[in-house]
Amino acid sequence: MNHVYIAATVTVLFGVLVVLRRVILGPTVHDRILAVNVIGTKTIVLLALVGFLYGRPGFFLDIALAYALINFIATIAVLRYMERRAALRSRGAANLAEEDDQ
Amino acid sequence: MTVLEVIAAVLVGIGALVMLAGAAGVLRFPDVYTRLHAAGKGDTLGQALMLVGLMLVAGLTLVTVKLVFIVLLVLLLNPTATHALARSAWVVGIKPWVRKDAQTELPPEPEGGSWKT
Amino acid sequence: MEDLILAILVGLALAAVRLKDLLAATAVLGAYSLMMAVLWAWMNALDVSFTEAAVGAGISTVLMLAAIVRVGRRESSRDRAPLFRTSLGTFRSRIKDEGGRAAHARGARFSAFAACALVAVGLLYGIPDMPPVGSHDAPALVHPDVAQRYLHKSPNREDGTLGEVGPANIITSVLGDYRGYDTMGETVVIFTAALCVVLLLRPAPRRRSKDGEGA
Amino acid sequence: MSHHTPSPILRYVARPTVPFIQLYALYVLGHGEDGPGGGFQGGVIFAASIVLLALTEGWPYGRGQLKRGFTDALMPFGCLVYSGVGALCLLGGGAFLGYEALTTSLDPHVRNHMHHYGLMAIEAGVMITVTSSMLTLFFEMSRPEPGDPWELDEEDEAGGQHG
Repeated sequence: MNHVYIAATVTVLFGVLVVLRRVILGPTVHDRILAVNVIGTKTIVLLALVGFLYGRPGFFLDIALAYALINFIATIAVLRYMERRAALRSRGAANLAEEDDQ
Repeated sequence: MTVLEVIAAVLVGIGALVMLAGAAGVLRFPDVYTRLHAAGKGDTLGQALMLVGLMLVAGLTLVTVKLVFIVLLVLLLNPTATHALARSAWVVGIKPWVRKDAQTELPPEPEGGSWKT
Repeated sequence: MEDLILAILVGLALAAVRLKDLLAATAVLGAYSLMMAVLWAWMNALDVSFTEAAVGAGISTVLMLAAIVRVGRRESSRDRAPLFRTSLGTFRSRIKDEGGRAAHARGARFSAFAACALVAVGLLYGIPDMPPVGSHDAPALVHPDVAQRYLHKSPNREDGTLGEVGPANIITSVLGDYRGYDTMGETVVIFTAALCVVLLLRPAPRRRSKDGEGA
Repeated sequence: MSHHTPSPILRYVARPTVPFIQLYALYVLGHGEDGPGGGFQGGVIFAASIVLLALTEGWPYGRGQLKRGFTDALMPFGCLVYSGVGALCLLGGGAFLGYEALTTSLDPHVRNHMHHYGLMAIEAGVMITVTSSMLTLFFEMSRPEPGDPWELDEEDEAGGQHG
């Protein structure tokens, strides 16, 4: 069974490496957030796999559970921030508007 | 290896491949909205498959309970995050990708934002 | 395996430094923490991994966002005058810059670079003296009053013999008991940080005459 | 649909999730003796849950439910719990934070239990301080500007979906 875990871990890590390209390339912030979110999901699986690999999954799953929650909150925080910016711009709030232009 | 372990190994393997396919989609698709499809579906399904496979290995223990919690939580939160991402992209004004020869009309601009490619 | 994780970490770190958009950089740092936690878990440092998960990926992302709300989203190009690479665009902007602004930024960047390089050299110089990871004759592990005592004397044994502290998680015993003073200091430090933010950012309380709390 | 308010889907998902996160934070606090976790991690997760609530429900909710004075008072209160346990140990005739001094019994098992309770108490103190400090940091740093749509006020509520 350990071979399966190791193979799956390497596969998922390779997936992270692939998504990493999207994090670096962008082009928009949403692409990056999306990629980071994907990496977060993969991290949950990675932690579970490593836990089973080490033969004591209980503790590792605690961390994975925390991740599932935290990853969501971080994503939502970034998104709410961006929506707030867009709303501010549409209302013509002068103090923030000009910074968002490329 | 018992039969259960073989099934678990198959599930974990399929899950890993699905996640990899999702990752490839995130890299290869043309714009945010299409990439969201790859990420939202591929990852959610992939992790569910893999963790269900791990459940089979763990048997009826506290570990399985934790795994069930994680799977349910991700099944709930991941699509929500994907939805929020798509909505935020729309609100900020990211233009959906259309094929060059397509006759599709773009939907009207969201209020307050201008199309940005 | 560690090599793969480390490669991902280096990639993320470079991306975070290169990005001009602070918002994107924050997201990238979140991913960095995620991978860092996997690395800690891989090294069996579960408590560290947990802290990295909760603090690095969650709260610090949120707090950095809150800071970006205050300072604005783009790093200004003036702060990024290149150190070695010169392109036409930056050249133009330097001409446009009246006074010695760009030169000043260059100087600041150079001194920052020099400081970082100095620290890096010092750290690299120290590395050969350190025992390898997981070494069994590392000084902290061999010393009878440090790791040996924590490992062998602190937890309660399954056969009923009582340890010095009790909990199965030795890290909790170290934090709460052997190093209890330090943890108290840490708690006070967190309190102090929040207090400073309150003192700096909270507007002075208004008189009650208007609508209650001044938001 | 006004896009100044968060999406209703987000709100309906986040709302039932928050108590679950808080329960999990308490689990992390209590579980710190056997596995990874403890006051610091639990406190951060608890704070994150309230931040999620503030992000999806808007500021009056986060503020109305959570008085500023309350978090302000909790910050030093956590430190006080920590050092108070230490001081109690001093009163019991032991060393500062020497939890055995909390009991007069000489039975080693009772003394060992006192250790346990002392550790729990200080972890709870750490959690209180960490939670309230993180919330204060977040709320103070991202206080809504005047005219900020993040303040979900009545007009936004009426224009958007029902709350």
